[in-house]
Parts: sequence; structure tokens; C-alpha cells
Amino acid sequence: MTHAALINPLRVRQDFSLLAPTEGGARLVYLDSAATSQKPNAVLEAMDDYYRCANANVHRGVYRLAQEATERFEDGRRAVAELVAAPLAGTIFTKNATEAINLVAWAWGLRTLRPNDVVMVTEMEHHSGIVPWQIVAKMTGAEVRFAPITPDGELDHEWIDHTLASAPVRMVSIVHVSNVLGTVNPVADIVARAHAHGALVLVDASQSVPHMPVSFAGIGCDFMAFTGHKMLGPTGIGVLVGRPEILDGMEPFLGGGEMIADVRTDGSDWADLPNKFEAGTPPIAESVGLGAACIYLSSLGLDAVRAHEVHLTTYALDALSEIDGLRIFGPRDPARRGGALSFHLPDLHPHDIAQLVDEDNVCVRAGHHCAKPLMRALGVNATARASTYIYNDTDDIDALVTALHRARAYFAR
Amino acid sequence: MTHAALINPLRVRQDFSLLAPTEGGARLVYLDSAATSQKPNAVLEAMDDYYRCANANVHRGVYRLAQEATERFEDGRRAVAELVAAPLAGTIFTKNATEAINLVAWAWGLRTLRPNDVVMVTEMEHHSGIVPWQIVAKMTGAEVRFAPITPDGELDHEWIDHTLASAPVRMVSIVHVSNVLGTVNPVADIVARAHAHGALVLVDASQSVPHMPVSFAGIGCDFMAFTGHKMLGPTGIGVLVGRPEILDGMEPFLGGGEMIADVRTDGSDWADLPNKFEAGTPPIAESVGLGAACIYLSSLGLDAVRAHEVHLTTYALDALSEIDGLRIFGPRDPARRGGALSFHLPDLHPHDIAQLVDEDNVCVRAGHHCAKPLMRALGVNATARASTYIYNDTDDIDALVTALHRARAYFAR
Amino acid sequence: MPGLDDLYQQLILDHYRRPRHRGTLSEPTIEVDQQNPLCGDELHITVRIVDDQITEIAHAGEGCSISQSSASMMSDAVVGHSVADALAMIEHFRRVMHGEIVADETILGDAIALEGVAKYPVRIKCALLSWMALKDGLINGTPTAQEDQ
Amino acid sequence: MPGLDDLYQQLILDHYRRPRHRGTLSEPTIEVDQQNPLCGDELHITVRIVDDQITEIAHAGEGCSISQSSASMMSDAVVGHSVADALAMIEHFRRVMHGEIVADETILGDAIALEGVAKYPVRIKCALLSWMALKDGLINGTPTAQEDQ
Ligand SMILES: Cc1ncc(COP(=O)(O)O)c(C=O)c1O
Ligand SMILES: Cc1ncc(COP(=O)(O)O)c(C=O)c1O
Repeated sequence: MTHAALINPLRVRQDFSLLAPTEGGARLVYLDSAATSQKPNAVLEAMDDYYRCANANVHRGVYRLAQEATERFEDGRRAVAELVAAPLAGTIFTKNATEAINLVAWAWGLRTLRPNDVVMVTEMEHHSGIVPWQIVAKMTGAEVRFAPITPDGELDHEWIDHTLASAPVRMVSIVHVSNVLGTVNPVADIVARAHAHGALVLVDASQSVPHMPVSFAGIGCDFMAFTGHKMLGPTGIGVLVGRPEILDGMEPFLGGGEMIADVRTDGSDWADLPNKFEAGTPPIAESVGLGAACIYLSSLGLDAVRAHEVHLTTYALDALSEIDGLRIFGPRDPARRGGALSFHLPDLHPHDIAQLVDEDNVCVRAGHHCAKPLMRALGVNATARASTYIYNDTDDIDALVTALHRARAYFAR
Repeated sequence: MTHAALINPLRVRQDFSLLAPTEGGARLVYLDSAATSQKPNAVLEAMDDYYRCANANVHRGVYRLAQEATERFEDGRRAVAELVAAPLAGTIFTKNATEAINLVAWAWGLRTLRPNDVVMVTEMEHHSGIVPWQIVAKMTGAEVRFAPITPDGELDHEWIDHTLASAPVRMVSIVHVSNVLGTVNPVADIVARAHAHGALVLVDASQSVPHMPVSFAGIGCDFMAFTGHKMLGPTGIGVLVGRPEILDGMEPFLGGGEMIADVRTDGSDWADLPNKFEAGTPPIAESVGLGAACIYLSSLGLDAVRAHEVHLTTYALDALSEIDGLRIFGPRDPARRGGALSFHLPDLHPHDIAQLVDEDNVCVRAGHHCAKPLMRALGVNATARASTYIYNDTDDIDALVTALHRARAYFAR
Repeated sequence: MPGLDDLYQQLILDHYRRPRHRGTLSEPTIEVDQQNPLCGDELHITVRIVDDQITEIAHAGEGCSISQSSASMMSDAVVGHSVADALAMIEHFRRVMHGEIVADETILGDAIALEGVAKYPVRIKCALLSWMALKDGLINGTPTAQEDQ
Repeated sequence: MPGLDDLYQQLILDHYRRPRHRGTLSEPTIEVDQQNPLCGDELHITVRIVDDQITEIAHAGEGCSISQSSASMMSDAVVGHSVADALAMIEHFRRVMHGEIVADETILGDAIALEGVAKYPVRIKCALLSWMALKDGLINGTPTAQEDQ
């Protein structure tokens, strides 16, 4: 699907209650979508309608209400699988992207990794792509190695190839788009190189699936993780996509209802995919909401969403560069980066920036963004980060720039 | 708090859209609250309001919107902790009760259990109280032993005491109220006996917290698990309560954002409780909804909720016993049981019962209710189960009885 | 209950009340146990095959009206047929249940009465249980844990 | 920005721009590293204690205006006091930050200017960072991973 239409943020904002102007005419300049996105009415209404018209537990109910609930729940799964070209049987609901990565670390890693096996992560991973592997490495004797970044915020591909060729790398766990630098990593390419050396690849697509066309099949990876709340969906739901052949051969992770075929006092048998990895009552209303979010995104067109992001990023890179002394982290070419823009002002700490621009209704994040190894690699403790989405426009960037100037002036008083 | 007021189901139903009469005057007779409860408007509105007025990611945001989100999220935690007299630091959000039990099995069990250690569960556990222990036992060489039930559906307490005295029992994982038999187990008493032998106790309170006053402190157990969607709250959230001293000494389970104090390439430090066990973006809107559910339950009064359950169960036991050949499982004394009523009709399979009574708008569940070891102990494959809650009244029981008679007549045609 | 007459056709109730081929064959060529993960119902199927022909078949175990009548009708349908024919019947029935094709009475016999089950997603597993058990038996001689749906 | 004048008082900006007791003591009696888990800011505090009196204190590391000015004010407040007095000051300041009591200028000195931080929950950690570091140092001589809030 290609969409001639560009994103019209003014039109899009009408779907988001939180972004409507107040009576005084002020409106929220929300520049923190890399942390979590706002939710369109269609998503909230789908969940509300589910609870008010179809709420029941899924899968086992014979009565019609339970069938209706099951259908809406599974429709959500279908919408997610379609959005990212994933096999339905390999589309597993988790509580967030973090659980999705942990699922692979515990269910695959803990039972597979041997002493001295290497798990390759990168310096630009989110903590959720690091800590699960550290925990499991400690239990198995495997080793976690960090692919370094170059000064311009790209991965050091030579290091990666050298390590793949020289170390027993079993898993490469890598972020698609960095939540701090914005860097878009060439994941399909890395997958091919890793597979050539017999390593599996997990792609953390938390920051890409909401913002650009992403195809599990196209990337060719073995696992892919992303999270509902960053892609217009609700909290409480994440997704692990896995290649069914691999998932079939894995032991389960969480045990309990829904994931079994039989439970006996002397042992149990597992259900088919995807249920084998979905223990307990799943996030039912959340699947309904996430399904509505996928449909909303598809109707905008992910190509258009990405074009809008590039447009805004281009504008923002220019506008921010005008500010005296402001340092931007990550690649300079908007075509090679996502919408997360981290920056530093020499005289204003990120915390103070976030506090001061909030006074002008501008929401930006300050801190380590769950990426402390990256902070160390960049030689900073924290950054301020502005991140855009479909409801932002150049006015929002202008508002940020104005607010930054005002913040500086205020501190110089 | 004691409440003189009894539950008025007619009044309560006005808070539940799904239970309102249709234009034709028919209404849903929902008798499947043991699977999942319906949700009052107050819960749905709290979540909707959160998304429309306060949505942001929690914990790290400096701007006011993020602070508001954090406050509403933590208010939910406070409401839950208050409801069950739990320490705030030991009140951990999971995705459901199943994850809560798995958390203990993986974070405590996998790192603690040794070959031949015994984990005691019961024949009346839900699969979620069995399979996590089987998985972890397999990995550690520990053994899972099942406390048998007596013919009247109570636990065999002699067996329990004998096993506690004679085997190296490290953990007793036990259901408070059975989702099939309705049996209310004397958990405080079992805790005292287990502690005397040095075993820890996890209480699965999924079917008790929604229905009666439950005090973590009063029971004295080490861990308690329950689930949001059965207690008027949303899907996508569950709760593990743990004694902070024990949680503090445990390794974490899921790794990622929020649960760390520091992440370095050579290892990581963990955050304080409860965050240490809450990796990734938590169920924010779900905490808001669950908090509203706790407040709704408290305003009804859990004593009144329980009294209503006993009242309905008394009525239902009588009414169902009138049906020729109908066999009821579990204790006969309504004071010793919860609201889940499992039964058998000699000439009608549970699946057919559920299908046929649905034609009269009566929702009951049919199957093994995620309790296959219990089914085997009862000598059946499946049962039909009717379960009541605050919005049910004796009319609903009458509707069930009428529908069962009609079902029989229909099959005899 | 007019809404359910499509599901619970007289023919189904008749097979449920008076199941054909009920029991267990001694010394069967093939023996399969299959469980319905939805409700725990267990089915035991025994088959005797001579020269690639199903000469005898029997089903035992408990189940709902749909699974029991389906086992009875399935047994009626396949007995006397070759293994290849039986597999074709099973595939036809599977596709009918999943709403992919219209049922052909010349292929299914009485089992055509189960066509209405396709409208009740949860019950499809019940109707398919015996057919999938037989398929597994014919192909593997052993059961699998789950029907392939 | 009138809304923020309470938070960013002139005195705070002054301590931020011209921090007192900035640096690192050589051969300190106590040395503590503390991290703000919120933003990763790191603080290094060195103290010299003679006869149970804090004779010298210094703070180094990066941080926001609140954590930096707080470290400066804290150092001003405790220097020359006994360990017991310093611990009492720290407890007073902690309770002020948590909104439990009203600040007493005779106890806190310039640090009274931080009272407004109590209204900004996320920033309380910033204000408390140096005080909790000192407390850990005085009690344990070693840092802990988290401030006790
Ligand atoms: C006794 C009991 N324990 C645990 C569970 C599991 O709850 P959940 O599916 O929400 O994890 C249930 C609900 O099915 C239950 O009844
Ligand atoms: C790149 C990346 N990976 C993983 C995550 C974790 O997502 P969640 O907190 O929803 O599990 C995030 C979000 O913070 C992220 O930006």
C-alpha cells in the first residue's frame, strides 16, 4: 500500500483528546512519544466498547459473549501480524517489549547458552535489550559483548563482523531504531551477516514499528519485539514475533492456564503456538486496543508516517542547530534516523531544561533514557530528548526552540 | 470497616453497561465471574480519563503530565495494597496472577530449590499454581507433590501435616478459594503449620480477593497472587504481594527498564522494591483501573460482598439440588465455600449445557477450568460451572434452573 | 430453541443417543488416543486395516453430543473405504468445518448434519476431534497432542 | 516564569553558579559516591572528621541546578557541626522534602530555599541526593545504591 496523502497533523490531532487546545487556546506540545505515544479516540473507543459489549474470558467459553470476546481478541492479533508481516502462529502477546525480550532470554537463552557462548548486544541498546541477557548470561556462563558505536552514533560494523567471525556468537540482540540517537540500524543486513555465522537475531523494534513500515519477513530476523503503548496502543501489551520453527522447538517460559494441552501430576504438555507462550488470561482489551491502533496506523499509511517523521526531523535538526552551543547526538542525515532527538545545552542540565520548557507546555524527556551504557559511551550522564509523532508539526518544534531560549534567559536572570 | 448495608444487585447492575436490559427487556444472566468479572463504569471511566487527560510514561518524566501519570499509577498501587493489607513496597504489578506465581517460581525457586527439595501444591490448584512449579522443578531437580482432596472436596490436612513433617518441603503453593469446588482453604492455619517446618507459603488469592475480606498481613503468608480482571478491574494486570524482607533477598526476574539502579557493560544493580520486579513500562492505565475497582469494592464493603455470595450460594445449592440427578462438586456448607458452583447432569455434557443455556442468555462455563489434576481426582473430564458476583441475584439462579430444565427437554425431543 | 436447531439436528442427537461403532477393537491395526484441550474429553479410536482397507473401526471415551455423534458418523463414513479415501474424507470434513467449502453428502454421509457446527467456533474442535484422531492414526499410527486447525 | 520562581529561587541559582565547597578533599575521613537513578547524575562527596566534628567537606560531580545547589547548601550547613548534629539536619531536610514538616531556617541555613522542591516530586530525589550520600557516609562510611525515600 502506498499512500499519496501526507500526514496532516492538524487533522490527526482531532483524534487525540489530550492534544486539543484548552479554552484559553493553549495546547500541549507533546514531544515525548519515544517514551509513550498518545492514544487516538478510535483506540480508546474500541477498548471501551469491548468492555461494555463483549467482555468475557477468551478461548474456552462456549456461550456467545465469550465467542465474541475471543473473536475481538484474535482480531487484534491478526491486525498486529498483518502490520509487520508476521506469521500469526508466531505473534505472541506479552505485557511489553521488555517481557518479549526476556521471554527469548529465559525460554531460549537459559536452556541453550553454554559457558563462553557470546550474546552480542550494542552500546545503543535500551536496558531492556541488555539486562535480560546479563541475567541469563550470569546463570549460564555465557558472555555479553557490546558492539561499540562510532563518534557519529552509528554501529561499528567492522567490530560486529570481526566478532561474528572470531567468537562463538549465538545471539545478536539489536535495536532497530535507537531511542536516544535515533540511529536506524541496517537490521536486514546484520541479520544476513549473523545468520552466515550461525547466530540468531532478535530485533528490538520498539521505536521502529510505530514510525515506519517494518516487515518481520523482510528483515529476516528470528525474533522481533515491540510494545503497544508507543504505537498508539494501550499500556499492558507488547509483542514478540518469532519464527514458528524456532518457537516450536523451544521450551515454554511462563507456565499456567492457556499454554497447556494437558496437565498431569507427573508433568504437562504444551499447547500449540502462539498459546504455548501466553500463560494466563491474556491482555484481552489491550489486544482490541492495539488492533485498533494498527488499523489507525495503516489507514494513515506507514510510508506517510515515516515521511512526516523525516520532514519534522529535518526541520528540527535545522532549528535546534541555530541554538548557541546546542549539541545534538546521533546521525545528522534525517533519512538515516528516527524521530528521537537527544541534545545538550552547555549551561542547562537536562532536568532543568525539561522543567523549564514544561512551563511553556512543552513536554520533553530528560535523563539516561534507559540507556546508561550509551550515556557512558557518549560521555554524558543524561540528555534532553524531544521526540515527534504523527500529531506533531513544525509549530511544535518552534515552540520547543522558543521555550529553550526562554529557559536560558530565565536561568541567566 | 463494617457495612450494615447489604448488596443490592439491582442497584449494582446500574453500574454495569453489559448487564443492562435490552430494549426487548431481556438481560444477560452472567454466571461466569470466576472466569472474569464484568467492569463497573467507574473503572472504565477512570481508565478513559487517564488516557484522555493524563497519559504519559511514568517514573522518570519531569514535566507535569508525567507527574500526573505517575501519581495516578501509584495511587492504583496504594489502593490495591490497602485493600489486602499489604506493604506498599511488596505490592508488585504483574500482567496477571499467572505471571505473579511464575515470578516466585523463577526468581525464588530456580535460584533456591535443590535436588529433592519438595514444592507442595494441591490437587485443587489452578494450572497457574502447578505448571510454573513443574517447569522449575524440572530445571532444579526438585519435586512437586500434590496434596490430595477428600471426597467432599476439602484438602487432606493429615497428608499435608505428614508431608510437612517428613519431607524437605521448601514451598507450599496453595489456592485460597478453589475456582472449581468453591472450597475456602484455611490458609492462615496452613501458613502457621508450614512456617513451623521452615517452608514458605504462596497463597493464590485469585478467587478470594474479589469476594471476601482478605488480609495479607492476617494470613501471614510470604507471597500472595491475584488478578485484576476477576475483581472488577481490567485485563493486563495482576498482583504479587511479597514480604519485603524476602523480596529484598531475591534475585530479580525480568530484566530491563525501571528495575535497575545502574546498568554497566560489566553488570547491573537493581532498583529498590517494588520496581526491582517491575521491568519495562508497567500497566499504567490498568493500575488506574484496578485502583478504581478496589475503591468500588471497598465502598460496597467486602463483608457485604461476601455475605451476598453466601446468600446466593445457599439459594443456588438448594435450587440446583432440586434438579433430578444433578451432582454438585465441593463442600455443601455455603459458609465454607466461595461462589463457584460446579455440577454435572448425567445425560447432558457440560459443553451442551453451556451451549443450550446460552440460548436463554445464561452464561456458564464448561470444561476443565484449568484444573485437570482436580478433574482426574473427581473422576470427570469436565464440569459445568456457574459462578456469581455482586451483580447477580436469585432471579439469575432461577433463570439458570429454568434453562437447565429447558435444555434437558430439548435434548429429549 | 430454534436458534440451536441447526446445531443440534435430530440426526446428531440420534447418533449421540445410539452411537454406531462404539467400543474398542481387540488387536487393532491402529490405536489412537486424542484429547480435546478445551474440555479434557478423551477419545479412544481403534481401527483394523486389511489390504489398505478400513475393515473395522470403533470409538470409545466420553464427550459432548457433538464429539460423540461426530465419532459415530465418522466411523460410519470411513468403514469399508481405503486409507486414501478416508484421508480425503477427513480433509473434506475439515474444510467444511472451517467454512472453506460446502459439505458434500455423497462424501460425508450422515456427517453432513454436522455442517451447522461451523457457525460455532468453539465447537468445531469437538466435531473435528475424532476425524483428526483418525488422520493421525492413519498417517503416524500415533496420536498428536493437538488437532491441526 | 512565575510558576517556577518558587522552585528556582535566586539563592538556588546563586549556589548553582557559584557552588561552595566544590572539589575533592585529599585524604578524607569519609568518601561517598552516589548516583541519581533518575538521570544518572553522579556525586562524589569527601568529608574530613576530627574529634567527631565535620571540619571539612567537598562535593564533586555533575548534576542539575537542584542537586548541585543542594550539595553546596548542604556543605555550608553541616561544616563545623558534629556528626550527630549533621545527621539531625539531614533528617530535618528529608522530612521537609517529603512535606512532613515546615523547614526551619536556623537548622538549614540557605538550604531553606529548597523548600519549594517538595512540590515537584521528581525533583525531590535531586535535592536529597547529596544529603543522603552524606548520611550513608556518616553511618556506613560507604555508599548505597539508592536514596531511602
Ligand atoms: C484460582 C486461580 N488461580 C489463578 C488464576 C489465573 O488467573 P490469570 O489467568 O488472570 O493469570 C485463576 C483464573 O483463571 C484462578 O481461578
Ligand atoms: C528501544 C526500546 N526498547 C525497549 C523499550 C521497552 O519498552 P517497554 O517499556 O514497553 O517494555 C523501549 C521503551 O522504552 C525502547 O525505546
